[in-house]
Amino acid sequence: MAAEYVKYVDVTKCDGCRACMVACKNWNDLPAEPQDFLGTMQSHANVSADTWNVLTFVEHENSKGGLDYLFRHSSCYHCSDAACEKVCPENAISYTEFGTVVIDQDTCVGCGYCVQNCPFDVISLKEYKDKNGKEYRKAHKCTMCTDRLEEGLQPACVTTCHTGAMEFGGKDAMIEKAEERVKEIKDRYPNAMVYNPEGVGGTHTIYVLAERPSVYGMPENPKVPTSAVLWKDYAQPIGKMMIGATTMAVVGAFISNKLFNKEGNGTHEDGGESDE
Amino acid sequence: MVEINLNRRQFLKLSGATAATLAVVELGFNEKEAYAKSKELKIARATVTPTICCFCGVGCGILVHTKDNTVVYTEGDPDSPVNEGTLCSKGTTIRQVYTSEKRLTKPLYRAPGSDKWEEKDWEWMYKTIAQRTKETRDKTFVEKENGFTVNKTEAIASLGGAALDNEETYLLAKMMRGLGVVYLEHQARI
Amino acid sequence: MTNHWSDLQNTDCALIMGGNPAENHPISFRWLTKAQEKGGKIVSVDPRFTRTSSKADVYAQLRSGTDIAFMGGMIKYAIDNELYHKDYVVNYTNAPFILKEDYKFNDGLFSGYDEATRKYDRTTWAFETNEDGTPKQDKTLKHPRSVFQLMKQHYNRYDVDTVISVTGTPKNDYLKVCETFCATGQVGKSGTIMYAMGTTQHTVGSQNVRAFGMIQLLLGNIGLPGGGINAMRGESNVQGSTDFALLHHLLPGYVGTPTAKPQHATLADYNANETPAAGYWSNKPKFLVSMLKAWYGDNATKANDFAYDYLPKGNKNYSHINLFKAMYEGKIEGTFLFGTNPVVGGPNAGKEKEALSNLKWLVAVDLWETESAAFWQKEAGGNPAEINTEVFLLPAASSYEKDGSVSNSSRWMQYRWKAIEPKGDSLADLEIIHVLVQKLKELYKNENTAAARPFNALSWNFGEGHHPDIDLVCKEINGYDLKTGKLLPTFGALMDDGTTSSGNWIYTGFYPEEGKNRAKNRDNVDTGGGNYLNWAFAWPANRRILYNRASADLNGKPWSKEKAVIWWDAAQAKWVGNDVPDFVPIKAPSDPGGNNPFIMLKDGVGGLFAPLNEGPFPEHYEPFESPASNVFSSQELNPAVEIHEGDFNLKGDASKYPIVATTYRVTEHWQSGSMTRNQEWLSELVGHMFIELSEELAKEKGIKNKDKVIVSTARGEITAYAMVTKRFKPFIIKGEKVHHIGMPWHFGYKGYATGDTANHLTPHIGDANTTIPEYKAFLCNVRRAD
Amino acid sequence: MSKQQKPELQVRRFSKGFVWAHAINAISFLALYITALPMYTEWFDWLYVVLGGPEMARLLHRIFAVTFILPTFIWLIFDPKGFKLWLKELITWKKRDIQFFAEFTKELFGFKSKHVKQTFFNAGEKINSILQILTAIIILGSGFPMWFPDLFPSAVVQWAYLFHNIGFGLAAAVVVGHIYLSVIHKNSRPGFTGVVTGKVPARWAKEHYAEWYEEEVKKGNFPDLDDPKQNKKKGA
Repeated sequence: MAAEYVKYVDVTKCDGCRACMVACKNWNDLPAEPQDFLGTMQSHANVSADTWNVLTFVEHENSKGGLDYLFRHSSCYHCSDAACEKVCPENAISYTEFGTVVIDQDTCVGCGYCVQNCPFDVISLKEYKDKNGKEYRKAHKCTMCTDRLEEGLQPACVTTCHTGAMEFGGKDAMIEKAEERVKEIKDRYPNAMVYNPEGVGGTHTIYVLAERPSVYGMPENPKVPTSAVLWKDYAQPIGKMMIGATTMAVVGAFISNKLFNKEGNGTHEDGGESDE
Repeated sequence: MVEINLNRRQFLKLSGATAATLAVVELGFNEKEAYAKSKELKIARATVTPTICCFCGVGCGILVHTKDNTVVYTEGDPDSPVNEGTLCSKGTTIRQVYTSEKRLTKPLYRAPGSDKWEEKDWEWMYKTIAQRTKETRDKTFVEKENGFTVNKTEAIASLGGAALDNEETYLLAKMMRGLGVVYLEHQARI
Repeated sequence: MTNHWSDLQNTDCALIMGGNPAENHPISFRWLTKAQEKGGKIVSVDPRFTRTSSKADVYAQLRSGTDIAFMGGMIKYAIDNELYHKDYVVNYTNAPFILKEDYKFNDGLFSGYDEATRKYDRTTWAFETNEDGTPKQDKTLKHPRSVFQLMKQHYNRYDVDTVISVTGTPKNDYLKVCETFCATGQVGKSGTIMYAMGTTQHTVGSQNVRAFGMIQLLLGNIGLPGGGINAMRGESNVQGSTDFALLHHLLPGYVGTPTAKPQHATLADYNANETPAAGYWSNKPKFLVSMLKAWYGDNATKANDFAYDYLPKGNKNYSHINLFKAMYEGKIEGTFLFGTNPVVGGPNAGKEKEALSNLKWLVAVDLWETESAAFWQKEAGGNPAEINTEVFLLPAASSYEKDGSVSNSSRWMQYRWKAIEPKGDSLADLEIIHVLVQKLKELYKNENTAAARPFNALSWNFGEGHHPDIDLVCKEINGYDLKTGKLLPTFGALMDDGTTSSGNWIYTGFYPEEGKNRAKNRDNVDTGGGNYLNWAFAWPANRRILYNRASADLNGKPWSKEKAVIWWDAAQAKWVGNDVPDFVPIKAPSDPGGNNPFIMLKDGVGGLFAPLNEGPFPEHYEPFESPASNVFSSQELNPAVEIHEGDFNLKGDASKYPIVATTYRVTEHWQSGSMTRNQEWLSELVGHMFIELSEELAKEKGIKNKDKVIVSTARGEITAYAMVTKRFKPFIIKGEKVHHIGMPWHFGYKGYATGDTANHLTPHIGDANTTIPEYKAFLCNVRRAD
Repeated sequence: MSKQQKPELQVRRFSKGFVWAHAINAISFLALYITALPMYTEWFDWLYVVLGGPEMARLLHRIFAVTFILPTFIWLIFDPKGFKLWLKELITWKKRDIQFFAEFTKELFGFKSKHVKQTFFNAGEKINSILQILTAIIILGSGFPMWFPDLFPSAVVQWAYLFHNIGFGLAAAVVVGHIYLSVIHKNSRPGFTGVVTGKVPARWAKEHYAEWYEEEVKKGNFPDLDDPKQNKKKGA
């Protein structure tokens, strides 16, 4: 079992150059998705089926009265307890040996359950038309370049990141590095913190943030939706079992009817012929 | 229906269902293997050539991966001490300098007053440009002015190019000075 | 750059002013981040809070065009608080030199100014000299007419309150910047200045850079690792194209172009008038003659002054703005555009586009159909039927579709290998130029007219066919010993008697022997101090940190071991260390001139006092279009600037155009945008032309974020989106609120991401020395577009 | 081993409106069940192919989701009286209804059980209706946000998945019983023909729905089986 890897993102070292956005498109041959003007330097409001990572720009007046221009490499968090993996009806989403969460494009039927249940809203559907014009959909998100990992390479975005804002390494080493880094920057960024939310069992993309997650538009304490847990861990199994049970009951009734009902020959006191 | 073949899977195959059926049937049940098989590593079997970025003055090293006569990937050159394998957004996109459909691939000529380009071959272009240059130069060449030997023409200007290689800038300066051009400028000025 | 990119990791403080490296030279932040990790500070001084400012430890805003006020105040701060590196200043600069009596400065003007010609007569700025011609010196720096005292007196007028009333910088921010950067004056510390067009694109651009030079000399930062003055140049080979002199006033290797004036009548006149008595420039004749041998080969003989007469000579200013003025007035018939797009990148671009329609023919060589090549189309606003210019648009190969070398901003000449055949029918510029010359040679072959002779004499032997042999070009640049035919190992071997050739003397030595093109070196083992001497080749002579002699004291011992580069090894009797000495290797500190680190200059010391066209000391003057009158003197505009009248350069008045405007770049686009706006992955990152304005200005004008707005100046109007931001704040200039906006200048009507061209707004006026246009500070007005 | 069939006397149990409503309801439910099955369990993924791909399955599911809503209105419009009766009976619960269950379970497994007097809808049917209404509301209520996720906050959509699942689980379970009783279980099989043709054997009706049958006899709609001379008259 290969060691679990984590993408460490220290947003305080990021200078917003967006090489990560382009390296991702270059490696994965993703088409461009021109957007309307969003009023800031940010190009896309959120990741999408063709744009697997987006650099977000936030102008934030910090507690010391100064201005911070916060950048964040936002993409899939590759949760340890991934809601998308849990809700996928086709089991198309799976954990790889590296700890990354990938979607098998052949199995995915484009139902969108994952899209609705991802606590970070980082998985999206893409429309396609096959050769005879029939439309179909597939779910897409950052794959953490699992194909590169399998060849011993790092993800394309981490490889191209020049300030060292991003690193790819063993899970524990990266978590420790993050905690270390937060101590270093505590005086400049009093609210600095490590973002590795437990609500999703910890993630394989961990952040060193300069401010509270909400400042970056990130959920404060994301978790696998309770509804998804109830649905997939309880309702679904119980539902199947119940259908099984009633079927058994019905079959049981049929058999027992056959066995016990032979001599009783119907219950009509008035001897009416019971219909066959 | 003589005999219901309860093995659903068999049933589908025998009934000659559409090819898509077979796809379902043949589906590899091991997702990971299905995932990897669908994508041979892009840069496998590619030729790698080091170059220097064409954009700003930092001079980052870039590796160009080429395969089947196109550029499949470009990334930072890990050997270069300038950027140690990392790049910015422009350097990372340098692949599209080749793959972009907007690239000019044919010499184009616009006749006076015309509102469109016409394709011309290189030989015609070279010949015509040389003629125009000679014509203008001969007409406006000044050998002496106020008693000084000047050997210049002020009717031809040459602008550019800060993105040309050193060898190209050397030949361009030599050519233009050789022609007596004094209006010799480029982006370093602006 | 005096230093280089990876050397930035050695700095204790980087003053980033007039530049935005995080966006326009992003990889510099790989090294600045490493410097920060080692405790280094980053100071960002910019009208706007940029991505660089976001990473900086200290940020201060300043109004565009007030850099000299800002730096003048810092010079005063360094002197008053005695933060300058005393020994360095006394021994390695001309601080102790003594000015003659008649040097004066009064109300913004130095002595010797002629209002009519707007030029200075520099004779009154001369030093007092001893009998042997060497300048008199007062090492105690007390003499009232010593450079030090005159400088102190000059900048005494730049007290903090006066400065911030001009720059609009909040006082505590200003003091924080001065305190943080001047701390690098201590021995053992080094500070670097990183600047770009924000410093140079002003009517006082050259003096802006001079101010950086002065502060760095005062703080003893020149020649140290993590020190120096580092101009971040914008294009992959603008350093090379400048070295190879695609500029009207230079020949390759920064040898001044001979002009049609008496002092340049003959080669002897030129050498006599242009060769300084001392300093390495005293070898200029060797450089010029060797170049003439490279250009004219055997046709350059001692008898014909090595074909000196064939060099074109003029007596006008042929720079970009004047070139387009001549074109605008129909004096130019034909123009070549090699990978350049003035209709977007040039100042007052609307006028420049009009000028193009006066041409008889235009040759454009580019990878894309640029706005300049297609200036005649309807989209460009013209009527094709009325434009009679013949246009030849030649498809060029991209950077990795050909071999060749480029010199980056830190003078590293790095080789590029061809990765793939040129796309379609495109060709490398090398080949296009080569074949054009071949065709012209054919046309002139049998002629012997005045026009034909100089061109026929030009030697052009880079192989017969269409494809020139680039190796021959490289060798011609490096130069040969013509007696033996062998390549020259160093420019030290150049001669002025025609026995050596060199296309560009500063590169001589990059190809010392057959098969050893050092631009191709790829040994990336650090040879010490992060200088990587075996990676590529850095002109001159592979020196990575210029003036590195100044990193050692009078005895040749480094001022501090942390900031050592080279030192005198008495045993070996030569300079040793982590870099090729920027000094005569065997000249001991005790030898005469052994303590003169600035080997190019006559006196061998740094110029605190250094005459330029508008004076020996940088003095604040307001930009061409300024919102406020000059506080420091009654001189409003730089007195030595050439002003163009008429509709070629209309001037806006503060009453009609009250808002200060500047232009800049973004990471995702490059220069005129034709390279990046024709790529989809970059066009989607920044897809729209926008202006950035403060929340206060937006409120006053009723503009909401993302509204379409119209920006107008005396020269034109453009439409753009409004990006209302906290990163621009209004300035308080002399007690008055002045608004400031900024915009990227990449956009044009071609490519995937299109938008209006910001340079329709910028003025046709340039710096007094280089005529670089004043893009960075002009006046405009803004209104909602609906 | 049916005895020699005598033309059994039929009486009309269900109105045309109800028959149509029930038919559409059954077909829609079945179609919804089939088109959702592959999503419910991978074991049925092969159904995707039969249905013409996941998109076609989804499209069909949505079409039948709409037809699934119609039965209530069809019944209401074409047989308002029956509809009103149904609602009334659903809320009338007497002791005998509880007794019914005791007897019903015994009868279901073939043990001796005796009839409990029941109105038009016996307690089992009433429970079945209530459950079907409940599960329909849950399924439709959660199905709508699932179909148009953009119109709802994500939390609503997320919980909708759960309820859709629960609703479906319950409905499916109930339907299994319902189909068994109507198609397979011996004694209740006439109910099936009744729901299809609207008519049931008078005798069977009298036995199973004594109170309803007597009412109809009082109204003169049904023949009084106890009166020998009348057993030939055909039910209205």
